[in-house]
Amino acid sequence: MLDKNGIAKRIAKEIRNGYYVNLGIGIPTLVANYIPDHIEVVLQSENGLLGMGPFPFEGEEDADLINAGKQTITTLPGSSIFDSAMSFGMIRSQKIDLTILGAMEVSENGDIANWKIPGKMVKGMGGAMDLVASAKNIIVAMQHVNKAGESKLLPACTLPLTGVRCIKKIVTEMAVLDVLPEGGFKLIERAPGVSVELIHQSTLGKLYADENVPEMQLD
Amino acid sequence: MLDKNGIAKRIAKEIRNGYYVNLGIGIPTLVANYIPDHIEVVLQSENGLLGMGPFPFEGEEDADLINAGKQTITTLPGSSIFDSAMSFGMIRSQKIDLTILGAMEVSENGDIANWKIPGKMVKGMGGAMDLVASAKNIIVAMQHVNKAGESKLLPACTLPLTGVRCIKKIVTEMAVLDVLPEGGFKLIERAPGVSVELIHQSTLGKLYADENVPEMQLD
Amino acid sequence: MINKVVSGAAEAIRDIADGSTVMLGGFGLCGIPENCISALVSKGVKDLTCISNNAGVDDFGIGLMLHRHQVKKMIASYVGENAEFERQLLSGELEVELIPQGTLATRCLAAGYGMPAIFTPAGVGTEVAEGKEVRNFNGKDYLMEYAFDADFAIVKAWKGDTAGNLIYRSTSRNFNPVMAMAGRITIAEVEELVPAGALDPDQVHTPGVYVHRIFQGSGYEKRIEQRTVRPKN
Amino acid sequence: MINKVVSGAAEAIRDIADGSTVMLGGFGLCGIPENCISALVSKGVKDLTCISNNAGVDDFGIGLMLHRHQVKKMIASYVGENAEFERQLLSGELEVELIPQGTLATRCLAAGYGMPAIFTPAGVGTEVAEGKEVRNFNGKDYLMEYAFDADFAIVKAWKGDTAGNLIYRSTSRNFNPVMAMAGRITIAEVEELVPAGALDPDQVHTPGVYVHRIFQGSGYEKRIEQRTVRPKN
Repeated sequence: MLDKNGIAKRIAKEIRNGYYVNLGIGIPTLVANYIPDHIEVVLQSENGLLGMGPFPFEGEEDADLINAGKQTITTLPGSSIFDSAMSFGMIRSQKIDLTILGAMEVSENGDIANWKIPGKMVKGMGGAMDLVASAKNIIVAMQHVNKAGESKLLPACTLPLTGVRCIKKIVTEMAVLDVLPEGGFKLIERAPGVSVELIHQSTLGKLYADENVPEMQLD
Repeated sequence: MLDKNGIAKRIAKEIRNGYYVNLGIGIPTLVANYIPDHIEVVLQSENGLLGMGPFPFEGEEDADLINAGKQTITTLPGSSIFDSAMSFGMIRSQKIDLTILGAMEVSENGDIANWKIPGKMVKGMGGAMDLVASAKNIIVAMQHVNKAGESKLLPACTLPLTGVRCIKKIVTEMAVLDVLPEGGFKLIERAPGVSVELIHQSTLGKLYADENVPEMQLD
Repeated sequence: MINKVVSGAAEAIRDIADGSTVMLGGFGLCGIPENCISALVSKGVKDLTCISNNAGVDDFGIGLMLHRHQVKKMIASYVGENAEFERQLLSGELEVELIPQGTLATRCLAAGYGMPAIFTPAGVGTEVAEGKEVRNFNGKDYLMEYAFDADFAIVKAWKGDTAGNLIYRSTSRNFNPVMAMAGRITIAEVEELVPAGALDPDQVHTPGVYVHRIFQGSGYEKRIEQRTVRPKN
Repeated sequence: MINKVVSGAAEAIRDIADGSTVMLGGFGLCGIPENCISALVSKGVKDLTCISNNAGVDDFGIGLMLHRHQVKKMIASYVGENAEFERQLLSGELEVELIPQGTLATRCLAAGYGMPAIFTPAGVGTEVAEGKEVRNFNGKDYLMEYAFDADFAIVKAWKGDTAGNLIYRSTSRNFNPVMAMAGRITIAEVEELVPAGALDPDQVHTPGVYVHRIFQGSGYEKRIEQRTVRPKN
């Protein structure tokens, strides 16, 4: 079973040299820590920055330089700044190669719910609806089951949707899964020590698994 | 009867303090020479400049700094440069207070034709269609009659249209005219020495004139 | 060049009346028009419809106006950091319309660029699409979203000149340039007001034609919402 | 930062093939990609559809490509200054689509911003409107115009860095930024190529994400079409 850093580590392996990547809040943010040095990527922050650098050194925080999570950050050589219209313009025109974000539920046809729980205070979708509707390549980082052990990979989402038929790859504490174009989750890799049986039990949506499902290689 | 400079001089009197103005090629360009010093205006050039200044001094031409007529120009303190999308964005959103352009024909319902003569080489509409379709306030600078003495203020345009129902004011060598909302030309002023009768004869579209039509004051 | 300078925030917002629709630039607390917000609080204007990406925090930004019950409706993409906001929302005192962040930005752009509506895939198949026209282009569905129509836009820039030209600094740019283009009346507060001619025309982010009033603000707090740092070695 | 540098114009245009659709930045002869045009002439690629505001003059700019009969179709707003162009047009060798300048710019913007179509009032009631959808918003008619889909965009900037970030100089900016956003492959030639980090992120006009290949051009003629001056007093 992976912890959050393990999920981030596994997702980092999906990142190819030369990618422009948008990282959501939470586990996706951790992915940046595991991108190998020889892989050149540019991180986009949808509040208007390409080339997001690490957190500033203590005392060097700049209130005018934050990421979409409102954290103080830095730029890198070659960074550029732009307004919110251009930022979502480049998202919509698919100039961003990969979007990584969290989810509360994903359905077997690729629908995602991650912004609203009825009865609870709704904070808003921020840029998530734009990102999932536009990105050519989305990886969802999420927990396979909730605290009660119930599957979050479902035949259909029960929560209000963020986007429809947009998710193609999911990484959880148990597995890497593809969402098949014709519907259904395809088990690609198991987390170290996690059995296919457990993944079957933890997946309420249709799950397809080959006879031999390899274990993730995390290094 | 006014010459080109006279038409430009009369149009200049329509310009109010604080106006942003787009001047077309030809007579409209001359208007800039007659704006009084106490009137502060900003000239827009639709290739991407607000605050167009005079021609450069000899030897100081800059190939990167031209107006929409491809003439070398200068900037002024407070100028700004932008791309063509923003330039026409501000035109469409009516941030430009006044557009002055030439015409081959104007109809009594405010249609304008100024870009194409069938059978002759068509050079293109440039920005004229955008300007006439968007501007809240357009003044047309044109000849009242062609070389054969035929009216260019018509019941309906005979040439391919540049825009429909968009012209509200016309200044010719003979007169200042408004286009009435319900259709028809309303004679506002006569050029010095030009009779209402001559204007009537020179106007094929419906012309309304009060009993006493004042002469233009050009100074 | 036309002079857009006013004496300060109070004069700049003088005609913002009860019931006005007001856009406010900024992302989180970054790049928000602090001086004008203070002036709106002092003026006590009520029943505002505010269009802004966020709603501030309890004691800063638009939160200050919420605290005084000056906001009737909030149009935003994310309103998370504000307990008073939550209370007013749950009690029904405050109306909230949540829209995708890119849709928010592009509806501003549409207003500034004279485009009555735009198409975006954001929200297709979700509750955001309810009542909206869906249109398919090249096999993909898009929602038609309308340009905003705001009485006022209030933006914050780093530098501005007397002609209204604006330059933003770093990610405090965010929504400010698109909102500056979108207001019927646009008010800009700047950290440094310079004479026309002091800014390089090539570096101007918002041309002065979009700005109706400008003043040099003072006392900027520029509060940081999430102070994240790394140790110095 | 991702390195976008190629050796020169020949490498930059290596895969522009017969029949490609190519956008070229510039207004008149101002801000045109001189080096890439020369390389396209040398390469002899044919049957191009060119999208550019103008078509150059007889012996410069796109005129050079027209002279070699490399252009099958020209999409432009104004093509006035070119006798060979006129000859080819009248003889039927060249297809021409004239569209309003603002529509041209905004169809580029639409491509760069992922908007499949936009609405503009330009051309309503004229022959430009023929076959197009007319839609009324708030009492005013607009045409629906589609985003361009160009295989390549070739732009000229003043400075660029190895990450593809571009800064334009004065009115040579014109169509370059919107076309840079609109190509499937965008090629930028710059007068000065600098290392990533040498440009101020706040002053970048075109972020590098839009640029796929960049090189430092040479021998810029920057011809002036209408040399207008005033005497030095």
